[in-house]
Amino acid sequence: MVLKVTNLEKDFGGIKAVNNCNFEIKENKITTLIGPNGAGKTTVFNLITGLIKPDKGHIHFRGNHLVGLKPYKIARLGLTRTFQLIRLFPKLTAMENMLLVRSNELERFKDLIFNPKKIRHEENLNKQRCMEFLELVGIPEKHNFLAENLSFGQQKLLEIARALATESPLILLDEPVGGVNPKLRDKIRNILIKIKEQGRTLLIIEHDMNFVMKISDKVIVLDEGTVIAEGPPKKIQNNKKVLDAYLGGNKK
Amino acid sequence: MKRKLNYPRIIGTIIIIILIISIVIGLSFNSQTKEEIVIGSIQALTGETAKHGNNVKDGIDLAVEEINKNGGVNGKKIKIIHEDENCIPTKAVSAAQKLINIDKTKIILGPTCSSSSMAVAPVAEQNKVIMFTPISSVPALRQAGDYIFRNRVSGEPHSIKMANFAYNELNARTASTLYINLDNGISYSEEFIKEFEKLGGKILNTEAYEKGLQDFRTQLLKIKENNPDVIYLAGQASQNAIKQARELGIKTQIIAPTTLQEADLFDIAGDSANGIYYSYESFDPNSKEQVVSYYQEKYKSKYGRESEVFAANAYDAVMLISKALEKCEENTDCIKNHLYSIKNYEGVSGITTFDKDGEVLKPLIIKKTENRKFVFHSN
Amino acid sequence: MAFSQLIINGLIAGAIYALIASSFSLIFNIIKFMDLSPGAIFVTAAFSAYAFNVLFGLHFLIALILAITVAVALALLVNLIVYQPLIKRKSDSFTLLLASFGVFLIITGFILLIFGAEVRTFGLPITKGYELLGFIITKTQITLIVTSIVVFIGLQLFMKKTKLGKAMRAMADNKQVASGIGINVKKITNITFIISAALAAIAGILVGLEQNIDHNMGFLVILKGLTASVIGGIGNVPAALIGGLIIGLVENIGIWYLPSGYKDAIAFVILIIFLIFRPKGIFGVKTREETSG
Amino acid sequence: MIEAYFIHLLILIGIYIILAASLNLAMGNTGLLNVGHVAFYAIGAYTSALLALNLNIPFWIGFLAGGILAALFALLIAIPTLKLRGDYLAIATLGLAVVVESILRNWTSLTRGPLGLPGIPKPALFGMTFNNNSYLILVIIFSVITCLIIYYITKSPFGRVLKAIREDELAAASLGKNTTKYKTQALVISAFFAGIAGSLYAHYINFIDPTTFSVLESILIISMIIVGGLASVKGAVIGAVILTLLPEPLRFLPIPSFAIGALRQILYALLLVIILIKRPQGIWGEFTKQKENGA
Repeated sequence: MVLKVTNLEKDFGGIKAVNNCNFEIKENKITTLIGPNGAGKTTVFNLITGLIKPDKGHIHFRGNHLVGLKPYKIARLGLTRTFQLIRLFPKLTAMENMLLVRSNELERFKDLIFNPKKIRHEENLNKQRCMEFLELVGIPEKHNFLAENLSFGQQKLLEIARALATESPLILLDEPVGGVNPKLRDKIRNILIKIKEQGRTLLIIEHDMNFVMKISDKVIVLDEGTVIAEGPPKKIQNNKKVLDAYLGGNKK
Repeated sequence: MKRKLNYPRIIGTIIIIILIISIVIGLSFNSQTKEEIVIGSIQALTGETAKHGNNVKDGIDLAVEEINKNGGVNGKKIKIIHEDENCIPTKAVSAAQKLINIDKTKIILGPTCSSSSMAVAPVAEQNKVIMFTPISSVPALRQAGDYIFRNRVSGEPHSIKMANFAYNELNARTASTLYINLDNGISYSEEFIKEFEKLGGKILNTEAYEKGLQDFRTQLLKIKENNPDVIYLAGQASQNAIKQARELGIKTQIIAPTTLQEADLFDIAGDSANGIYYSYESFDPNSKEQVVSYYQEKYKSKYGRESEVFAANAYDAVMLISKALEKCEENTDCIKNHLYSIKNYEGVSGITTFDKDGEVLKPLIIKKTENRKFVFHSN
Repeated sequence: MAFSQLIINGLIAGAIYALIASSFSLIFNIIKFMDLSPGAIFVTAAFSAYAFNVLFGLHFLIALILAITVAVALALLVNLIVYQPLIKRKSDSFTLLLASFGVFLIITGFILLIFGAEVRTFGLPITKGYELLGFIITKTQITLIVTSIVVFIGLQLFMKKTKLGKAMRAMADNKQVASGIGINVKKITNITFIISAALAAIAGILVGLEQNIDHNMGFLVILKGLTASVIGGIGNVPAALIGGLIIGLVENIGIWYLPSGYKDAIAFVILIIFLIFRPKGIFGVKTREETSG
Repeated sequence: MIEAYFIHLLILIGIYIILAASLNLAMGNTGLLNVGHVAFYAIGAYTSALLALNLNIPFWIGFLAGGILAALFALLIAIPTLKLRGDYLAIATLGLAVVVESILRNWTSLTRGPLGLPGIPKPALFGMTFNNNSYLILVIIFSVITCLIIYYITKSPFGRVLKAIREDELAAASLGKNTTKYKTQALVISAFFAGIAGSLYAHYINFIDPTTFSVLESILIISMIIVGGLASVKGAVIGAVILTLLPEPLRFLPIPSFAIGALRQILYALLLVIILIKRPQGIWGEFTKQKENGA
């Protein structure tokens, strides 16, 4: 078990965005979080990554309590996320965008003075490692391009490559194929599966149903902030409660 | 990846080349033709002290025009080059370096602002160039070097004369000072306090005002609270203080050093500026002496307004230097010694004598403002 | 007796800062950048009023109107040539701040070129101020304070009641939404510049009457105006006027105790304290809540 | 000897290069809109001058003390001001520059206020005092070292984080960067070099007073990196050269003397506005890389 969320709750001015939400993520598996718009999916991501604090509930990640930790402390524990709206650094090159997630210890100012050789050496190692990830996502030739000069698709791939570059075991992907053409969607799916095979655990928010069904080992359905169903994709597909949630059936 | 011809970088380099070429062209144009004596002048032509800088420039131009009209010095015309320093020492030093090294001038008139004079003095001294300022009053200039002269009486004698006048003539026993927060204001105020307390008087408060300030009300209020017998108002741009004092109903007798007499005093302060006693170098714009009235006419015809003391000082400075040039051509050591030897020169700005530090000793008189006129009062 | 005079001194200085602050925050409200050019408009208006009245000998009221038109025309010109191209290119507000400083230097440079460095004055007769309830205040000083109060009330009513005022506030809140519901953004921006320039011009002329005019006085005045609008509440134009009065008072009371050399420093220390602890200012309310209320 | 005039200009350019390059580290690289850079310049100058005049500490220790004190002042003001953003940081630092200048002007017991500090000794080494030519060499060494260090910093991982903070501080924070610490370090390093420039200026002109360190000086340095190009050391150097040389040719043109001052101010401001409108990334701006890389 990598991540365990127990009776999580978050109230935004009277509206319960997340209400008594419980789920677990298995090691080395792809789990997707689905649900109609406003079901609280991104809020759950924000709660896990510490951007916002929950009113109630606990989040355990490999034995650590995440609630109350600052975002950059959670990131250092090995949990990284991508953003719905791509948060790359526009005027930095693709390589620089990736190196930024890796070189935390190299970036101290005192290292610059006391051990410049160590920095140059580790920088090269980082660069090689990042090239591998760029090759994995298929855009190695763009490493020197400014992020803002990449196409939308290439930026999506770079965002994934950057998440990989953190070497963190658990990656949270917020709509990795949102607004992407079908050819690229399949390409991203293969990449994500390859990443899982390399030992990573993925938690994905996505709307595209056939993408979800093809890629997920387990699907969790969220509606009005609570988990209404979870299990393998086939079981979820014809679960009555899930259809009601999506089709807006009889609201209690 | 081949670097494309980068259009903006070319503009950058072109701008730099243009700048350098224009400086070099400037140099060539500037070469000194044999029959001319070049004199440099560094004045504050912009910024808050621009008014005084331009006054000095007018005095210099008037004198140079006159000398050139009757044949220049030993047949050589004087060419004056004005540079602006805007009261910023770095600019003054750049101007001095240009005047000394490019225009090859041996004499620099100015600078106007004391901070600039302090910065230029070492440069002039090092290059054995005469620096003659008709206006900077910073006391430290006295020890700035052998080639450094000034024909403006520094703060000390003015304040001593006014302190005595206040204590003995006006029987004032308590006083307050309101001075401009610049070197001249500070030295006027300190010297006045030293002398007044030596005579047995008591100083109630000392208030400073910043250069360029227009609102003196709160400082005046502090002084009004203490109700001194006399207020010593020291520093240029003080007309508004007098106006606001009268507006605040302050009837205390105001006394001042030479900075009071500015052409626009009555335009700004109107009748409220009447009845003020102040010390002045013996330059009396409407004195009957031939040399002064002749100068005043020429000044008025050329500039349409009465000359002030700094313009008169500048005029004298040029005249003194032209006499020295007549004797020594451009040998600055000879000019230096000549200037030191000047005794009782009948200058427009008063009878001038130089002491061993290049400071000027001029007799001071007490004047009074009466129905919008600057009137002689006593010696 | 001294204390009431101190308050009046503060109000007189505060009235000047208040007028300039209102001119400053009007522009900030619409185009969200700190525009230093009202300082130059302030000086231009004072000098043109001086030129029309004293040099050309026109009646003071005509000179006043002509000076305001000159100031407004200059402000519109600046908006057209300098600010609109920058806004079109979506340059950040700091670039606009720097451009407005460049404009300030150019305008004051030209004034120096035309009028020279002499200090000018309208030459009004100097009379002892009226003596009432323990303090002394002159006619022009009264007009100054009254004008700033009138402008304060006027702006309050204008922004709340008139159609134009509401449109301005809508634009201040969210330009896209405003243009969405049919507000002609270009027209409103120009009108804002006109009102802002007029206010700066009035401030300049009144100061010209009260003290005297020189080409240097604009820079410190606009910095104080900026401080006032931050303290009052940058999103809220009438509040800027109150900010101005506060600075005037605190400065004058401050130098009663501290050496008067620290006058400007006092205003900027207040600015820094507000920026750190209460950037919204005293009355500043997030413009979103204000309009959606 | 004409070259003395050029040497003087080159020395000024050298000092302004250090100021522009150091400001570029904070403003161009990290996006800190610091309009109070002149305050660090002033502290460096006054520290070095006062140490030399009162305790006759030689320049070689004075300039370091100047840099360190300026850096400490930067650390002091960083904590409260660095949480401000954009324009608010700009006017807060502008306010700071005014406050520092008025302290210099009014704390007469320490700084002699407007009387300034005359007679600051020129640096000396083994009996040889640095004068014009030799001073130029000293300034060149200092400015080259400063540019190399700042270039090295901007190219290092540390510099990369600064650029990330400039681009999107929130995103940088979510990647685990303690942005306040990095911004403070950027400001402190930038202040250190500005302090050294102040000391170099004081020991060259041998006289300093509050008027030299007015807010307008800050705006001049900012214009240098805007004209030269934000976020590039080469840009800062070009900007410094152009804006220092710009007013010089005016001296040689036959303009009526009363107009010289006004024209100089108009010309300099006009160039700034034109560059802002026509070429926001400045003549040597780093953003030009964008065109090279974009296929």
